[in-house]
Amino acid sequence: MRQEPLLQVKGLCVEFATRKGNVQVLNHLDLHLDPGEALGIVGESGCGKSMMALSIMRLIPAPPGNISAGQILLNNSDLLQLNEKQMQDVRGNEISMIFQEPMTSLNPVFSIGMQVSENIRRHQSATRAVAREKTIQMLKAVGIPVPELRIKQYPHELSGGMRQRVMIAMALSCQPSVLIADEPTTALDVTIQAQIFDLLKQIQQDMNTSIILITHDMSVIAEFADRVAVMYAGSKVEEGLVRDIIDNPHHPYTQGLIRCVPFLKKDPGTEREELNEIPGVVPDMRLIGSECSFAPRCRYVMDHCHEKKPPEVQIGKKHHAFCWYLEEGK
Amino acid sequence: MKTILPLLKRIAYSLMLLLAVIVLNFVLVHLAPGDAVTAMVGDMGGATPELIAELRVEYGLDQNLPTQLFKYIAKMVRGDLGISFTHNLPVIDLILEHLPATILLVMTAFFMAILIGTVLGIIAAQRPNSLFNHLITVISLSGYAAPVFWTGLMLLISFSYYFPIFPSFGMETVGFRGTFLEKTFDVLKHLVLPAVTLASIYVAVYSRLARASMLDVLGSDYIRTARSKGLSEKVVVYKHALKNALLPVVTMAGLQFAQLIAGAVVVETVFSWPGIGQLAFNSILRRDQPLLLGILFLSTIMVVVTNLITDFTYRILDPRIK
Amino acid sequence: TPGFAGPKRGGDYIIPVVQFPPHFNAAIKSGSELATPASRIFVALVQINENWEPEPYLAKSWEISPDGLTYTFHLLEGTTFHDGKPVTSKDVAFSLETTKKNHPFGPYMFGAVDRVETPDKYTAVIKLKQPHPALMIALSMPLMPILPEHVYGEAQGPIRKNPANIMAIGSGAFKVAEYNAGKSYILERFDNFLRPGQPYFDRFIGKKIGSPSSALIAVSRGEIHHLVVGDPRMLAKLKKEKNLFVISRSTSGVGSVNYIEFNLRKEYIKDKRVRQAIAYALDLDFVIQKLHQGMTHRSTGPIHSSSPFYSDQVNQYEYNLEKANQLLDEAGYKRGADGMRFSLDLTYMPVPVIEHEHKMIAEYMKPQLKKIGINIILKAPADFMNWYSTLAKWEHDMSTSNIFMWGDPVIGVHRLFMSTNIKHRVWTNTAGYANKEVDKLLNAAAVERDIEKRKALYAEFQKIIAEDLPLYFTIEDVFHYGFNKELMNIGWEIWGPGYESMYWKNGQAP
Amino acid sequence: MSNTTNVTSMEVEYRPDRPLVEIWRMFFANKAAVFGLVLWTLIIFTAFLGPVIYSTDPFDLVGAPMEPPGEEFLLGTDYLGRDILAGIIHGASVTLAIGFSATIFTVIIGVTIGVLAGYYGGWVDTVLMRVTEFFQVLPALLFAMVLVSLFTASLYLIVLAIAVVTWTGIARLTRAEFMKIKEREFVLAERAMGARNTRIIWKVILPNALPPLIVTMALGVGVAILFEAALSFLGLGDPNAYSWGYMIGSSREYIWDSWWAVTFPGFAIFLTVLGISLIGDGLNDALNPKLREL
Amino acid sequence: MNSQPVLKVENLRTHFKLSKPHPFAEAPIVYALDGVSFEIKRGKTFGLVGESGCGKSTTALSVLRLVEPTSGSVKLKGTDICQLTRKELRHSRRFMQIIFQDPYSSMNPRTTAGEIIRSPLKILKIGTPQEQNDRVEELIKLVGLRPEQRNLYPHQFSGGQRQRICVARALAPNPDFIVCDEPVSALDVAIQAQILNLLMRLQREFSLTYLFISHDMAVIQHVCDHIAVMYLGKIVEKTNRRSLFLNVKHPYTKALLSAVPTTDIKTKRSSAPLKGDVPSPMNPPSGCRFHTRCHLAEACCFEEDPRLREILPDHWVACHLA
Ligand SMILES: Nc1ncnc2c1ncn2[C@@H]1O[C@H](COP(=O)(O)OP(=O)(O)OP(=O)(O)O)[C@@H](O)[C@H]1O
Ligand SMILES: Nc1ncnc2c1ncn2[C@@H]1O[C@H](COP(=O)(O)OP(=O)(O)OP(=O)(O)O)[C@@H](O)[C@H]1O
Ligand SMILES: [Mg+2]
Ligand SMILES: [Mg+2]
Repeated sequence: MRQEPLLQVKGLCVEFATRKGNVQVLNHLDLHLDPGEALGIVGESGCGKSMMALSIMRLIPAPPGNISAGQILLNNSDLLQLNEKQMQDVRGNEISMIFQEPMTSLNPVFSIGMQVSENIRRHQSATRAVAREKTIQMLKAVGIPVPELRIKQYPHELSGGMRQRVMIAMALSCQPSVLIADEPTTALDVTIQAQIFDLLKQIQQDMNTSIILITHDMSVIAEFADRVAVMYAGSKVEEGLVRDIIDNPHHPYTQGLIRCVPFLKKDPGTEREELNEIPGVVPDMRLIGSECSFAPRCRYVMDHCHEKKPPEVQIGKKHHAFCWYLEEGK
Repeated sequence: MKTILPLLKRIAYSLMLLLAVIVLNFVLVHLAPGDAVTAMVGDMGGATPELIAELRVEYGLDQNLPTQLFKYIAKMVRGDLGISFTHNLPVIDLILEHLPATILLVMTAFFMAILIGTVLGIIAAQRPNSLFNHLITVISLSGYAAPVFWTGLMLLISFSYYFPIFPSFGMETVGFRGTFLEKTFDVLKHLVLPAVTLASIYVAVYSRLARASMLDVLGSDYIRTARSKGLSEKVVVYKHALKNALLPVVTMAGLQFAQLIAGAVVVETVFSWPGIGQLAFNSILRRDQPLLLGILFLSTIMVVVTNLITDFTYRILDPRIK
Repeated sequence: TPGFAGPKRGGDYIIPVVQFPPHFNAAIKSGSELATPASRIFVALVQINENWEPEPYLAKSWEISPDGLTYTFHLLEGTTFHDGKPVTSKDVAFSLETTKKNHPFGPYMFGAVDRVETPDKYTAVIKLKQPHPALMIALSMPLMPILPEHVYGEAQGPIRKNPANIMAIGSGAFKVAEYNAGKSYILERFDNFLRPGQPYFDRFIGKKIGSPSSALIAVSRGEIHHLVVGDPRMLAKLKKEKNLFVISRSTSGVGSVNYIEFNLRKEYIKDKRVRQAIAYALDLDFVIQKLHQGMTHRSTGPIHSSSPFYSDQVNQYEYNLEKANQLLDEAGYKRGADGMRFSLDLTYMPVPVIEHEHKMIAEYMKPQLKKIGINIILKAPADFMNWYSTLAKWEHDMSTSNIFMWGDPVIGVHRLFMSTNIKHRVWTNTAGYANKEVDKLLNAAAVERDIEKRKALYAEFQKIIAEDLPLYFTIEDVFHYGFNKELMNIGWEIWGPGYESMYWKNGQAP
Repeated sequence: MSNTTNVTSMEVEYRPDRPLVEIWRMFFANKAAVFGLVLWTLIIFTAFLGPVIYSTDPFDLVGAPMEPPGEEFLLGTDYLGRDILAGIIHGASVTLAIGFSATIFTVIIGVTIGVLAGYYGGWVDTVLMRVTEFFQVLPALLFAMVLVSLFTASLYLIVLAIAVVTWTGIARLTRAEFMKIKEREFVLAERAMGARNTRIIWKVILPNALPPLIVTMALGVGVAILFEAALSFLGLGDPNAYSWGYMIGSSREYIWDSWWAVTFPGFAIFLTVLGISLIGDGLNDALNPKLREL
Repeated sequence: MNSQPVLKVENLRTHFKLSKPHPFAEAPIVYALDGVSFEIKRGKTFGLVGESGCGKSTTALSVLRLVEPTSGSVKLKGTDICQLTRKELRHSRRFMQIIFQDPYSSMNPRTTAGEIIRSPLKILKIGTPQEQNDRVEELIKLVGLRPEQRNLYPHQFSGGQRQRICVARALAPNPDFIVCDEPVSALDVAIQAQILNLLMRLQREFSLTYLFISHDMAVIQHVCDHIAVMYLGKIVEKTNRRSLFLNVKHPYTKALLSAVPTTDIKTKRSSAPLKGDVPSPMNPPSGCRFHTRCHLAEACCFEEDPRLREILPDHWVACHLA
């Protein structure tokens, strides 16, 4: 019954060369994405979420960045083996990406129509007129009113929400099988955020696109994703179905992450309470070796947490975590 | 209406600026010791007091300064810039006659500098820490660091004297008879050394600027977006990045143009290029007030007009400005 | 000049123009930049040969009355202006009147002229109020061009505004074809020139050149056909050029002499001993031999050495630092702790083309006078006006300057020394020199017709000046003409080469 | 690019950052900039110690005119017989003095105007920017020539003329920096703490605006030197000041006979300006926090 | 309990005049803050929540007179801030402080943490240098940093640590009242909890009064005693925490609440509650400003601006239909 995953990331390592030494920003990362699925990735800022996304696109700035090991299999063919020309055919066509900052992600000096249709013309060798038709159609699909007029406008004439819609239209214009959304709504208001997620959901259904959603907001994940992977300092610490993770987090970090978020309550009561906190800060990636990177902040820390990489612990059918404490407690 | 009004505002403002420039120059030139008639008669090898008095009246120099200024502006509004003392010709004719040569020189140098500078800058930006980048830095800075007349003299000695490839002076071979094509070629041959000399100063400016702004643009989010669309590196750099990176270059170019005209004075002197620069230099040396004022006025106009053009170009390049 | 097979017609002749002439009307403006083209466009009554003798030009012959007050000129018949109208004695009279009125030297040249009579079309009679030995020189080109009255007359409006100043109409060997202000002018051969056969060139072209160095390259490449270097430094270069031959002459007619002017009103300088000390401290031999590489001449006084009135029987101030120091000590100016006695300003005439005669000498004086304890502060006049106004206001301590004799001392020299001519104008007696004896000598020389007596008067005058030293005369310049080798038959007048008789060996420019 | 504010730092690292050391390290890594620095060390050494070691007065006529470079005169003599080497050595201090004093003037005018316009904004800005634009449309060299030629050239006048025509760049830059930094929240924070305008201008904003200003000032020295040279070349220099520009200007007509008299001072100017430009360039990169992160 | 409010804001308006597009145009006005009133009692936290651009920061700055309010009054412990002279204002600054959203850009990058914390003491001339020094040490410990960290520069800290420094700085002069303008929205969730806890702890310890601004309903709900919801420069609903979430009245507040994603899978939203974007404050809609996005809007909403009415005890709403 189990399908072949659409996209598989195996043992991905990404390094950055800096003047202060090499930084391993991704450390043997494994992920997979099934067709039609929405995979959520959460983690604190700087844990390597964007790097993971950019590695899939092979857009890591090189130098200083460098994918040092691993495989990225799209329909079982390794993207890392493609040459640049072949990779260009994949980008924007089979895998698309939308970025965090709608304000700066569109080129300010070209009309949005041009920027959307450029993608179509690049990958579908469409004529100008056909591409224009398709562009209008796409903009309509993402809920931009009167797209015939809008295509002549420039990014600065649109609001943030509109721009993000344009980005989505652009990303989806070639019906990609995978859409990576890297914090698509962090810069937007909640009401706009809600609109964007509605749009993404609807599109996912209509086009059967698989989505990787990157965010640092647990509640967004809870609402949107089917499955979630929690990342910490370049590694995956826990992975499972959304409900499993939220209702039953196992890894100490996941637990902390979920507890420290103030969730909106129906009745807040009159007294205010303290939030749970995870003490300390995210470690400097340069200093991470083979130990558990969460060890310095972990309340269940044990001696060998500082020595060896934590093992994978299977918790449920699709739920596993990497932790010595869990391993011991089994 | 919306687009015309700001333009009108700019033009009205430019006119005021021009007026201010005229007044300043006029006052300055007239406050300096000595007056034009003494220069004129000195040039004649001396003259009788009667002749001097007569000339004073003739050129209106016997009136007080405000009256002279007022009359000058009144005449100027009618397009009359007065009569050159030394050439005895209407200033406007003199200027118009020398203008094409300067425009040819300055424009050639201007576009040469922008083109070479931008290309060098872009190449350097794509390999920010390479040896090549350092090489470009040093080469372009060399052009900037060498005094322009020195560059000119060195080129002159090298390519006109020891290896006589290019003519040494002037804009054309006088009395040269030939087809239009041959004449054009003749002018081009004369143009090479002065234009290269003048351009050499500004290549550095543009290449540094283009490099910096290209580096900036290449690191921006929308370039990553363009790449994520699967566009080839060529399209990314020369379509998406270039247009943005050009904005500061255009601004700078507009600002630099004023200096380019002035820089032409030196180059024109070295190469005997028959342009405004030489005319200006001579008018300074011989205190030809009407001519000097006319030239200052003209170069201000040119600067103001280039600023307007820059503005306009900017509007074309950058849709954010409306 | 070599060459047997008679003159060939054809070809262009291109000269370099350093200062571009604003027009060609020599009757209302002096200056060498104008003299060359104007002498091609206009003729004069006479020409002065190299021996200072008048020769026929428009006038085929003349008589002078014994009292020296009446000059009768007989004109060549059938001469026409460029527009085809005949040249008549009316035009001669008109030209003299115009020149007298408008030329900067008008009063000196023709102040003595009472009237011009025109008994017939081809006879012009000049009546003088008093004897005027310099008249013949004043009647030559470029001092008095023969202008057509129908073009330049009152009827055509004020002469200074006459468009024909530029598109000039004369009766000279060439007529104006093109005038591109500040750039070039082209003169074309006038086929009806009064000397049959002449001129030989098709065109005579003047081309503006900014700097002497570019001119040098241009002449070596044949882009221009001769080069006059005032600057002896360039001579060696000029001589090296294979396609040139060099003729060095002082233009005796112009008679340019250089001097250092002392402002006699100023402290220190009003002391004759200081002036003499300065003269002794300057090694003019060094200047001439080393700085000017022997290409200028020593000047000993206001009258140019080529003039018949020149005398070298004067104190010549041989280089002698000891004597200079001694004079200063005598004058009571002791050296201070830094070895300096006092400071003086020195300005110089800002003339780019002959910098070596002014700027260079000023620069030379600075270290040289340091040796006798005078600190020189150079005041570089940025433009001519600055220099002019400094001198005209008598604000200078010292300045370099030069003056043209213009053929006769009466025209060019007297103005510097007459106590009646102390004016706020340059090239008057700005030094403030007043010496009754000198006044008397000069007044007598102006009207003396006996050449020997006149010589004696001027000899005495030169001696006094060298002793008093209101101006210290330093050098005379020599001009070096580099001509293209293929040029034939170069004629000379006191004003410079005569281009009318020149021609190309092969009938065209190489 | 990832948000730089989020770059993590480890708690164990307590080494206080020494910005100057960091800048120096960046600067030193830039070979071209180091070359510029070496050049300038030499030039400054020449300017200060040169006249002591080689005391020949550059005005003195010490040899035959136009002696080519050789044993007696290392760099030859000029048309008067003045020692070119002495000129280069003594000219260094004059040239540098002109460069620096003009720059100081420029900075005083430019920074004052830029600060006032950028900080106070509103009508102050409008008025000052109009004035700036006014000076900007004047063709600099031409206007400097006019200024110098109208009144007799002296060092002061030349320095002043250079300042008058070059201050606009600094003013605009200062203004832009001030406007940019003024909007940063730490300035608002200072105001919230009750800081006076003077403190905010001089102690808060200016230090943050310094890096680009320093670079521009460095380049300004080069610009001033080039300006003086150009004026001298056109015969508008001060003949009592033996600057390199004066050397070229006075010898340029003799270039065909004594190339050395023009070439060496020209080369000295070239090296000086190149040196300071390279230094400025290096500083620009070293002071740029974006590049320092790498 | 002291019933005297620490801060009382009445009918505060702040309008920004933009520059004229051309001389004959009227200067466009941004109605950033258009008649806002509220009061905060000692030791309480007053929350302001709303979408971007609704005027939250403008309120914060106007209350501290860091921008000049157009009209209205701000009484801090009884004295009207808006009436003070500059000198008096400077003096009263020690009683009110502010913490900004972006901790990095709110610190002068050229000064060390110690200097930054000390600067208000220095500016306000509080204590001797030795006392200041001790105070800095104390504050550093108070906000959970280590004493040796005082010599580090801002860029050497993590985001959370930077915000701690800002908190310490705000506390330095012992203020009664602190404005927190989105103090946690630039921080990670894990760090956000740390800072919120710190702020609450300090409030208890020193009985501080907060004006707490955020766009995050959950955060607001968590830390505030009283909450006002702003829309386009106006308060649309204002009440205590419990009442707001239990008896939400204004359609905008309702929409805002339902837009917030929750982890509660059963109450998953069906679709986005609001269509369209926030209108521009340059020409706010007539009548009720929310009517353009309100699905309940009736005729009167288009014409009449609803006043803030007390519908329930201590529950104020500006809506015709509530
Ligand atoms: N050019 C670079 N040089 C060195 N390190 C880098 C570079 N770019 C990113 N990094 C490091 O890589 C790590 C991962 O960065 P990434 O952008 O993937 O984080 P993120 O999880 O997306 O964070 P955020 O939520 O802030 O977007 C960070 O620690 C960052 O410091
Ligand atoms: N100095 C100013 N000049 C002109 N308009 C301004 C100025 N400051 C703010 N505004 C405008 O006033 C309105 C309210 O701005 P404000 O910063 O108060 O919003 P905010 O609620 O804090 O938004 P955010 O959540 O984005 O911080 C906005 O439309 C803004 O553009
Ligand atoms: Mg990211
Ligand atoms: Mg805000």
